[in-house]
Amino acid sequence: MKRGLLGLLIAALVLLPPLGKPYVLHVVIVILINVVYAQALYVIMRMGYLSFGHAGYIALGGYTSALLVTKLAITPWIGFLAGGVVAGIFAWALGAVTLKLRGIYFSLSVFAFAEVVNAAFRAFEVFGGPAGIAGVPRPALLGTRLNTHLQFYYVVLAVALVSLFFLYRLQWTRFGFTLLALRTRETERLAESLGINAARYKTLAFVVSCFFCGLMGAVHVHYLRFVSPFVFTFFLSNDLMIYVMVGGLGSYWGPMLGTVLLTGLGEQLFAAGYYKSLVYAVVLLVVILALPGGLISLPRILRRGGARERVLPVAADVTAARER
Amino acid sequence: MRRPMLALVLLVALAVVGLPAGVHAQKSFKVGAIVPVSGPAAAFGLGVQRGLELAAEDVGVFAVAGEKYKLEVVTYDTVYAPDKTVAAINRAVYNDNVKYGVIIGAGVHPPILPIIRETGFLDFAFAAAGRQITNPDNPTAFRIMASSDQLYQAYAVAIAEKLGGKRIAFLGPNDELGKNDAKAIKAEVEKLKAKGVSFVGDEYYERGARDFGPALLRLIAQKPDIIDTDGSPTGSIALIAKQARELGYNGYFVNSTAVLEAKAISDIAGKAGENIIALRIWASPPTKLYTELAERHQKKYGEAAPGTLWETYGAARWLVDTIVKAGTFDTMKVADALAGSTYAAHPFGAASWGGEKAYGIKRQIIMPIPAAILKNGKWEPFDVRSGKFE
Amino acid sequence: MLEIRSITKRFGGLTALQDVAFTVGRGELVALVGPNGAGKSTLFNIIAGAFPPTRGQIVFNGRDVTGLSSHDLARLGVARTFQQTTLFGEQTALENVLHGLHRHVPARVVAGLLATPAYGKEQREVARRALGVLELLGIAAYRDTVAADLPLGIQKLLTVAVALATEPVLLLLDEPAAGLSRDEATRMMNLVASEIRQRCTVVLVEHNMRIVAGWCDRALVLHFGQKIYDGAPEGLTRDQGVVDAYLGVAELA
Amino acid sequence: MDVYLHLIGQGLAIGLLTGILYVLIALGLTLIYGILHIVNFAHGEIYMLGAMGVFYCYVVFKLPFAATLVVILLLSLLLGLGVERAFFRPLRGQWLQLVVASVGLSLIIQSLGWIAFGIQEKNVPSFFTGVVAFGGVRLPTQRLIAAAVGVVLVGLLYALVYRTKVGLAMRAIEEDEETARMLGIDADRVAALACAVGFALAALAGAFVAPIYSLNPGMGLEAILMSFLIIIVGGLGSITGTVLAGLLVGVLQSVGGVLLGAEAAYGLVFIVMIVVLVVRPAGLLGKA
Repeated sequence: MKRGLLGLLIAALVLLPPLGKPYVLHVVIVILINVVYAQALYVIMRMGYLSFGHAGYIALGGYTSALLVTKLAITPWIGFLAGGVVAGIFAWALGAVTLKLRGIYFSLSVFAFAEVVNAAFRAFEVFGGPAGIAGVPRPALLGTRLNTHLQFYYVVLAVALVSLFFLYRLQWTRFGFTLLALRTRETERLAESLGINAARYKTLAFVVSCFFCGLMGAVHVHYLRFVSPFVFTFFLSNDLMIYVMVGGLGSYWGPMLGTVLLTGLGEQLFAAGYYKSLVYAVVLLVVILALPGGLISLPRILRRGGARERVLPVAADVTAARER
Repeated sequence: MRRPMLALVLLVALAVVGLPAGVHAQKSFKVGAIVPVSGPAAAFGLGVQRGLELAAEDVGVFAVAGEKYKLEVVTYDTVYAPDKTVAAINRAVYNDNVKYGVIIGAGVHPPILPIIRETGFLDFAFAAAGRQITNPDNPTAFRIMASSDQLYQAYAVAIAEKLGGKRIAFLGPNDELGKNDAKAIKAEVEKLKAKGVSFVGDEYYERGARDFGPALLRLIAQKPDIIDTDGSPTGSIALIAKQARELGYNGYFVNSTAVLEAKAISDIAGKAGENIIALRIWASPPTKLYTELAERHQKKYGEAAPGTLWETYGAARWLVDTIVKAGTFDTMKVADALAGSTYAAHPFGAASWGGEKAYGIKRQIIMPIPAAILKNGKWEPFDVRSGKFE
Repeated sequence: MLEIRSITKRFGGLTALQDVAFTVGRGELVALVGPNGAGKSTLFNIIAGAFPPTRGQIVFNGRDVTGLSSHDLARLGVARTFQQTTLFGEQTALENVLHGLHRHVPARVVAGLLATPAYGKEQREVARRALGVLELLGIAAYRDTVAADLPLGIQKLLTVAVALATEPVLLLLDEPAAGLSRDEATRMMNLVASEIRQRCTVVLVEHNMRIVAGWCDRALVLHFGQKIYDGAPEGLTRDQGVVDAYLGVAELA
Repeated sequence: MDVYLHLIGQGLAIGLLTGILYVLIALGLTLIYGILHIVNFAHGEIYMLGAMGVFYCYVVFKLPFAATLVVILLLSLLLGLGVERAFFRPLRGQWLQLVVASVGLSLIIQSLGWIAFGIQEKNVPSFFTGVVAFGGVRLPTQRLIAAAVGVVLVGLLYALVYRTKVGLAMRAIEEDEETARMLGIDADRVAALACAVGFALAALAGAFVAPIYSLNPGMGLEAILMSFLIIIVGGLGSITGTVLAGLLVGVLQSVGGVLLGAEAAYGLVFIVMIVVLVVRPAGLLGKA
């Protein structure tokens, strides 16, 4: 059943857009970008790690591409990849140092890193200083520059589908499955005794997570055709965390659900900023207190009549012997 | 079982509340207020929103090419963030077919200028920064407030003659506004080198910061007699004055971007507020309309009018007059008609457009520049006569 | 197979172990015995690589592994269980064992990402191997139950299953029978002495004499960090040193 | 040369005064982390509520200064008890949910603040005007008084934690909550008290900052950023660590500001933090 639904969704995303108005395309583009950010953040949140500084890596990816394209006239297609790679490298560097820390220490150090990155972009003129970098061109394909909403929508869709497929499949690899063994200090010690090098796995997970943030950050900057230290801020990291928590940590589809719902809801509340954050916060607290598994756990709870099931992605392929 | 159901019901209720309100009976001419109405810069945004609302009341019903219209204000909160401004202009132009609007913030303009060019959106920019917005590539972008270049020309003359100031220092936020204003001031002060006026130092602080002690210490060590605080938010200027006096500085303060209420400054700084010169304050109301609007705002919204009210009101009334005369909503035609016209009933006084020499296109509003100096808690006229600004 | 050369361990002023030395041959079933606080767990954790000794060496299959991290030791074939029955509480029994198989499952990142048919077949094979380990421990029926919901007895068996899944050469069991009923303990020890013993050498920590005498071929008694007896369990009751150290504390079951 | 000496002296003095205020804010955060094991994101907002409380009590309702402080103290203690009971207790033990819930709480208080307090910047006239000058260093009296009270509050906290039975219970829970419960310590009651005291510290810090700075509902963000910095450098859960780190950051920012300029000083403080994180991940006096 789930395969069919997924196929339908992808077909709709590919075929329907030409009919949509530019504003609808804009909203779908923003949702697709946020979904990839949320799914990338989910990779480490699923591992029990909370990051308040993912906007820093998104900014790194965005600035890398913006600088490469505007200063060295490199084609944006390379800029996208470079954005992901640079974010990954910084993730590896910070990960090696901070992933030994657990819990709030890790979250705060990533948060501090993001603040330093933003302060650096603001301070040095080579990064465009507080004004940022304007005139970041859209990529060109077969000679035409993809300036209209529809054209660039397909770029965002392509990158999003590839990223989401990769992140989905990652769960069913041994690597994705092993990350589940590192959720707490005790299970980490047990994993170590089974030959799993916890530090290396956690760092790799952090690199994967930041690679996709950087990649999508670059695409985002080329969509805005602009980047400045005020675009990817602490508030973006907050929103992403809220999308993942409201959607639910229990399954791959949780963060996606949370992002689509809340971004859609957010679009309605365009008149005043603080109404949007008020609604986000109320929804977040209601879900955390009344629905710990997040919205994604709702169908299971309604069907089962309240059994609070520990919903964790089961390595279906790896346990094919189990029919369910 | 009960708790999840409760959660589900609450979520559905919230989603419904969010849906946009009903539809207006009469045909409406929508004007967007793409401004921050939350966050630190909210005061500026609300001034624009209310300026448009008061203008809509006064304009009432007007006819264009035989159809009756009322002016409807649609607010899009940008929270002064670039990506939110892009979302707002996308929604305004493509979803709500809003073709006209006031947009605050030089910092948020770069990402939306391409969209403004592509769609011909008529942008009344509330942003001091000069060339980036008003230039030949953006035929439908007008600046409805005095630009920083305009203000410094006026203010540079004031330093040399009236205040006899010789050593100018700058203290402002480390964002794009502060850095641009500092560059503009340095350029103007260079021109006065012959008169022995020199620029002695510039310091920056985190926007929204509260403690200016360290930065002021460095500046005061240079013995300045004028400290320019351009780009600083309203709340900070009084604090700067207070903390500077505490550190022994007793020269002048000059600000050409913020709008300051005398009472607000004396609340924070008390006597330390003396000798603040503001280039956006009218010591004595320039026109009867100016006072009327201030009183109507106090009655309607229960608080003093933010500084962006009058310029927005004036620009909105001028726009509607032009559209009625031109008999069309086509932004390119209206832009040309507007640029060529003058408007006597602007709250600041007679207004016209200029700026061909400075920016290569007539899109800079030319109107009397207010200036006042704070003397024992009251604004007194500070006569700043400057050369023409082409 | 395993040589312990005069291991000493001091925590600040306290000397937990003082010049303990012994060797364990391939296929032996050795019990580390001693009253609480005698240093059994400290010695056990040093062998398992949890923390390094203050002085002394550990040689495993002729190689000096002193101070090696636990995941490197695991790669050399040393597996262990924990005293507090540590398990992956949020995952099912089968998944816990799958983590145990980690070393023997090729990473196959590319195949995994592309979900190739070969990858699917290989994963099913891995699942069958995991199921086999559960069957060996007789707890296959619980394969889909989440570990945290299992009764203590089954959890204990599961911890052994997870350790066994790494196909170790040396299996270190930390009080495998602790907290179990008499029958469950008997069932556990029968398994250890039969199937498990054929697969690998076993060193277990135990302070219950009945278990040591019943199943182990050799007992090694620690008292205040020093080795006071190393020989057949039967000799325990006759050795004066052990009797003084022990009988003064616990009754001989 | 003496110009710089004077500047550094002045910078040092202001740095210490600001440092004490930073300590006050961060202490509440450390206390709550130590006992409840969460970093309360809504801490900055409580600081803001304290400042707004002074504006409404002292300026709008014309309450005398002492009465204002008492009102703020009581309200913040009540708020602390309420929040602990409604949000933190149901989520006890679920670390991830607790932290994200506190982020939600922070957003709610902030947005309600914007709606209730409006957008105009609020100002509170100084309770004590004038400047105290000695040895070429000029210090505003208002800040001196605020710093003095800050020192008293820190002293009271030390007394509470290290001299009273409740303090002993707090330290027991911080070491090992399970054992503490087994020894008959009512962990829930102590946690509620710790949360209340934490909130009170933040609110009082806000109250003392009110006359020095201008107020708006968003001022909590800077306070929480600075407090995070301080508890990372000082070491989570360590009161002495927080006090030292708070003073260090205050002085560093002020003297750094004087010598290198405000922007560089801000960067300097962050670099020091990254260095501390690398060298001693648990912070100066923290326990990892």
